[in-house]
Amino acid sequence: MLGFTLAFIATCLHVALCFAVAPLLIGTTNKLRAWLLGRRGPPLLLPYWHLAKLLRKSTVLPDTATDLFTFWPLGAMLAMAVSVMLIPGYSTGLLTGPAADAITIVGLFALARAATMLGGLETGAGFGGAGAAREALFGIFAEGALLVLLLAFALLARTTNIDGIANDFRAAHLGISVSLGFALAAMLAVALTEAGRIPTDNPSGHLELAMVHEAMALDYSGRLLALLDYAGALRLLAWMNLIGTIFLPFGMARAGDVLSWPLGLVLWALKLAVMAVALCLFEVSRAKMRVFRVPEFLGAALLLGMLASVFLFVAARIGA
Amino acid sequence: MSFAWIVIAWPFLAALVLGLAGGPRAGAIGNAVACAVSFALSLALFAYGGDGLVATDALARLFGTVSGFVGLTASLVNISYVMGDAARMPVRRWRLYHALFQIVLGASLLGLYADNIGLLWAAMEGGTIAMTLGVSLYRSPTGLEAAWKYFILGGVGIGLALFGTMLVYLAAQPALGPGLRAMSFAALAGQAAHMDGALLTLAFLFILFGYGTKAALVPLHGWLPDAYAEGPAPLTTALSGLLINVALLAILRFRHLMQANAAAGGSAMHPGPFLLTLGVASLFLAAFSFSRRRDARRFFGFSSIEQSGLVAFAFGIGGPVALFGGLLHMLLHSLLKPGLFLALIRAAQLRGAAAPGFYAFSHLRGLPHVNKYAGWLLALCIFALAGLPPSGLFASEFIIVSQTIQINPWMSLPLGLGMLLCAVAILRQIGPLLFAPAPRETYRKAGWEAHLVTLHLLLVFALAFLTPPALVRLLGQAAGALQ
Amino acid sequence: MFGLPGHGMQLHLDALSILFACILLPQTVAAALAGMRGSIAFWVFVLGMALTLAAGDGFTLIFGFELMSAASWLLVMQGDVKPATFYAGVAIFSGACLIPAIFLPASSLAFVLVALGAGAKAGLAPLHSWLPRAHPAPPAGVSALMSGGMVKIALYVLIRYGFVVLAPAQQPWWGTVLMVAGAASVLVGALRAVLEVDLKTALACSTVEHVGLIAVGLGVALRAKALGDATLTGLGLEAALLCAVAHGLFKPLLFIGAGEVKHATGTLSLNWLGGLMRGMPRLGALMLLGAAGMAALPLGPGFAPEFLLLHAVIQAAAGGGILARIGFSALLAVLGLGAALALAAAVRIIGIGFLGRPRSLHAAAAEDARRGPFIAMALLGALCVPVALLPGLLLGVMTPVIRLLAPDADTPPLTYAPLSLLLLALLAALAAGFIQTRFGVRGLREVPAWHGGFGRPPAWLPFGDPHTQPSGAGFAEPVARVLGRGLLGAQGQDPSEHFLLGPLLRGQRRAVRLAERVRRATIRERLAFVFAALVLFLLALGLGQGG
Amino acid sequence: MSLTFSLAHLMGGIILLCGFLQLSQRRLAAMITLYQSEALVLSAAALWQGFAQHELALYLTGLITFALKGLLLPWGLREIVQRFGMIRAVETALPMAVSMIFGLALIGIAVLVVLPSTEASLSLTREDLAIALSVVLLGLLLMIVRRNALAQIIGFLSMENGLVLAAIGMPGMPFVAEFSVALLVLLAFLVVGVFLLRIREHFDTLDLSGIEQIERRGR
Repeated sequence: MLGFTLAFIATCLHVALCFAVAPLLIGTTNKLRAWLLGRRGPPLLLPYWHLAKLLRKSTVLPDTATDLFTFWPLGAMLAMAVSVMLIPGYSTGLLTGPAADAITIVGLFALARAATMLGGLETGAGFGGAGAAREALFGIFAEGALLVLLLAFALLARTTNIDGIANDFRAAHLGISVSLGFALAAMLAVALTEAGRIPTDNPSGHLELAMVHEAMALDYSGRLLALLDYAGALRLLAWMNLIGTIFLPFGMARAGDVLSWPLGLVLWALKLAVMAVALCLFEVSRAKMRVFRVPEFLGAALLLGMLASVFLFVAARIGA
Repeated sequence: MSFAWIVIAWPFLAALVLGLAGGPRAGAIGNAVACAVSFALSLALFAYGGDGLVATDALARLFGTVSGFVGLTASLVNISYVMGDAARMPVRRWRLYHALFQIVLGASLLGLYADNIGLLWAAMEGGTIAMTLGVSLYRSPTGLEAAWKYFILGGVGIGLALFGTMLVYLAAQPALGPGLRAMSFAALAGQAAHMDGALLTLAFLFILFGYGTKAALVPLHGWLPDAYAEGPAPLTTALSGLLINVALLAILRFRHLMQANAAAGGSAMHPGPFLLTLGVASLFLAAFSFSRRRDARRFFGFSSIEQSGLVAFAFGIGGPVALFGGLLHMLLHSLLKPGLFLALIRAAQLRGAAAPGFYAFSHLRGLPHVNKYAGWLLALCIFALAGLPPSGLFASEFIIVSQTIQINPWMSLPLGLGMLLCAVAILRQIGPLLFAPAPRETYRKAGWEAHLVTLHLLLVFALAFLTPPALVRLLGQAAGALQ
Repeated sequence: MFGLPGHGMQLHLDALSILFACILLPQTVAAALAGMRGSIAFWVFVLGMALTLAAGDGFTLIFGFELMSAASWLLVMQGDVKPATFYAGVAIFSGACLIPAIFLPASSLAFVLVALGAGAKAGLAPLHSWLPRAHPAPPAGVSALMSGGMVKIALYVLIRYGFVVLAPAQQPWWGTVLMVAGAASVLVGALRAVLEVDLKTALACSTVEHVGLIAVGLGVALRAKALGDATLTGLGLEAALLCAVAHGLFKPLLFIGAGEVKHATGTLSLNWLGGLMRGMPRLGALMLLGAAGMAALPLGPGFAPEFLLLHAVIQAAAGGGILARIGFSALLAVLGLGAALALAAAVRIIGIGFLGRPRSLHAAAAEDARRGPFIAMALLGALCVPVALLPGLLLGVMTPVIRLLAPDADTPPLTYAPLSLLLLALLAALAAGFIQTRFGVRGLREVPAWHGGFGRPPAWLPFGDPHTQPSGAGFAEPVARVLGRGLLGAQGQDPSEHFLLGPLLRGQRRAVRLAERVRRATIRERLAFVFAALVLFLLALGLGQGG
Repeated sequence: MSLTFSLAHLMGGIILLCGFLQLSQRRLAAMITLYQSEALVLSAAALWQGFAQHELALYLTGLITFALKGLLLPWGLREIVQRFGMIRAVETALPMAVSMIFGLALIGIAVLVVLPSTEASLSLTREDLAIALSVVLLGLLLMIVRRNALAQIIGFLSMENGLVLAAIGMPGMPFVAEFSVALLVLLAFLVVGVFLLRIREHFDTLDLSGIEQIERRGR
């Protein structure tokens, strides 16, 4: 009973923190990027004000849109929200843990992607359609690569449940193995694509012809745009949680004992910060690539993923 | 003087009368009446039976009845055919035509009932001559050419068959000695073990080529498609299938002699390979000849080649069940094919005239626009020919294929491929026939003849899937005896 | 009594046939409602499928199977004569493969024949090229039943023989064969589903993909069964059967919907549709549900099978040698690509066909689905809901079937809980709603859309210039550019047509020419044939007896 | 008895020789003459067999053969040749030498097939059978290598002679006379057929390769 209560509290804490922190993460990355580019950059809390402003603005409905126009942003946001709830952040053993199957997560990402694409096609505007088409193209390779990656982790942890993987990796101190290196590289590639960051997409770019995610949101305004932006923030957080849980599982708290929570929380914040920094460093050091280079980029990730699982086999054979 | 003689003699008498008197209409009606009588007689034969030269067995009676039935329906449709076509020929030739009709029927009955191989040969010869005259009846250049082909090839076949017959007689000498007994199927079958096997094999070869010509097995088929396409349809298409039956049964019986001799340790070779070769050749040639046919009668001529090839194949596979399948297939096909041709004649009449040259598929496109019943009936007949369920042929083909698998697995490869190609080629014709847009024309009555076709179709279905146990027993015993 | 002369026909029902009968029933009702009630051929078609399921002996099985083929052939021909012949050829081919397989003793040859026969009828690569041609041809109800039902019947035969009848001779590589064929189908089917512009053809291609998924599941199970891996067998079978059930619901739904679109707009080309959600909202909603199933999205009917299938493959990759490892990770990649392609195809159908602006006046003037078809679709949609939300329950119901197919298979509990996901989503929605009501303003103001800077269209284009929004082909263009050229070649032709069908047709043409030469022979030449044959046989005889 | 064999044998040989020589002839007249001599020898053989076996049917056969085939048919054929002015040489499908080599090969095959296959049966008919078979095959060959209808008919006739030769060789075979009559009917039809076709002016030549009407009209 106590265990359940604790788990319940931990879960609520996790959910609350994630939802609260997500815009801050965006703000942080923007700030960091600005600094790295030698500018002052926007205030950290700007995303919150932005969301609040959008909520207060009145929402316009394009005359060529159908009744489902308002549905897509909500769908995208909900899908991302659920996946954020599922992916463990600072602690393992949450109530949502059992449902946090990696494949379910992939499915939820796909759901969010589908909703965004449909939103882009909604008004029948050229840019939205182009963005949706490109998103579809990226998604094809990203999903393939992601599944192959999961195979590597599943083989190591003998489960496909993220929570289980986290537990397993935290317990068994896996050294730096070749396969995990491959897996990490591939994972990062997929994450960058899915989260719509450079080099595949430019979150702060506003050249319509080059946009992917932005293009699909062109016709949205007011609270609907707020939903979309928030979904974007959640997406970034979800990916960071995912990478953190799998590759940096050390120090994660256990829902069972309260004493491990503080450390878990601190470490979680640190991990997020580190990942944000790394992300910004990468982004400022790279240029956005042409749309049709992206499949090659992701194809390479897919092969890396396969190599990872193959190397796992070799490692298991040679007992390394 | 046994009852069988009456059954056989009746059509010839009728031919005499029809040949000497009566105009087209009277002749047609008289012809129908005569056919009805011989159908009744062929049924009665089950009760009485024959002896001596015409000691018939159950199989012969069965197919005799089929011949009677086909003759009857053909003669009924023939009435309207003659009505529509009377002006094309002088009265004399209509008399000849009806006489030929009866002669062909009589010849096929004689060939079926004959227990004597010499008599069988004579029947085949008579049939050949009658058919030749029938094919050339319209005196058109194509008709004469077809008749000429028929005659040359048929004549050669008859000659070879006679040679084979004499060889059989000679082969029987050690067992039966000189005299009539050495020419009686019953006696031969009884003594097959003691016959000169090597000579018997040679004899079978000539028999196969002789009667194989009549059964239109490739490469002996040269006469058939043209002959089918010329001459008055009721005679040269609907009725001519009967002679094919006679030929196939003859081949079956001679095959049995050889088989029995080989089985009893005689020096005869196994008849299988010869039959299988011709059967497969027929299947494939037919399959590839279908696709460019324009004339429906020629098209279905090739399908007859395919079917007799299939039956020969079944006989070649051997074994009681395969023979059962072959016989069943013969039975069903000899009911289905005339029905199809009757439907075809009716369709051609609905589209204008039923004389040769009016049977191009292009004439028949979109037939349901003229008459739904007739159109779908024809389509059903063609469909049934392809051997997909619910067509009756499916049952027999299923048996044949399954037996092939169990007895001679590798032969099932060419068999399956050939049947596949043939079926597809046949099915191809249905689409345009049913669904092609037709020139707007007045809706015309199907006429009572259409019901005859329906009757044929129903019979094919019923005999295949609701087979009366008596028939199963009959065919089973025949197959067992002739295995 | 009816049946093979002297034998009759035996009927026999067991869990497997009952399961497939259950798959068949709703779509039959739906198709009947969708306007096929009056057609005799349709009911013969259904009868054939039922007979195949109820068959207790080989004859009945083939009889029903071929009856089904024949009837569906007639129905296809009513729609379009051209693909009908090709279809008939494939149908008879599968019959010609199955009959021998039935009479052969349990052996690998028999299995190969079954795989060829049933696979050809199910549209399993590389024998699938007929399916995208034949399935769209007939009226919608028949297309629905062909895609949702007939294909399943073929798979039923495959399962029946692969798992039950031929079990004594089973080999691991049987499963591998199925997996390879399945993977190929998934890839080709899904890719073509994205590229095809015709709505029904795209749906048919997606059927090829789903058949591939089922085949992969069956292959995994078959291999595992032969290797004696109980869990994996159970997983694979669960995946395959659940996929069959789900596909049997949402695919007919989509096909009937496509039929209604055709009826309302007169076209099925995505390049001329668009904005249908406005004119036909009820239909659009149901199509959305079906598309969610087709794209295997979570909370949709199609996700649970995909989930199980991926789990099965991952688990299979854990065991076995290096080759198995590489093979299964490649399979996983293919499945991932396939899933994402299916998603793209579904998004394209909904987004291009039902959202956006109408691309033709017909599309603009479309009226909602007629009563019968709508009821049919509603029925199927309603049945989709339990499949989507209670897959665990369904699997529990299926256990007898799995027991029948693999007596020692154990079925692990499903770790995908749609209801809990739904609960979480509801919570999030509530939170969002609360925030919205607390801080936001409500209300929507309709304004002219911003067409990316295009000028206002002329008055005679009430919905704007169709060419300023992406077309069906345009949406698929990036995929075509990246994947299509690679997999389907420059002209986007299906490999099986290019490498399989083409050569066959050429050979047939050559043979026909030869046959014509024979037919054109003069009398003398025909005599020469006879004579040559006679001499040859005589020679054979002489040598046979002399030596 | 041996005299019976040797005589029957001799006649058979002569018939075979005639059949073989027909292959080497280009002119119809010569073929007809050869055929006539063939038929005459055949009738003699039939009569001799009848005498040897005391069979009335064989006598009858011999007489029929003599009257119809020995006299009537040749006359008819010559009539046709006269009427249609076919005195010039007939064109052949194969070179003479080749067709004659074929003929030899056929005789070889006939012997090969018959001699081993009749060990068990009565020695009397052995060679007779071989000869008859070769005559039949030669007749067929003649039908194939000649482009002229009349020549083909002559081939048919000599083939039929071979049949009758075989028939009379059979010990105590019933229906021999009937068979020969039936065959005669066939032949009569053949000749009359040619006559009719010619007279009705349907084909301007009897060269059969010229009458492929069906190719031009519907298939």
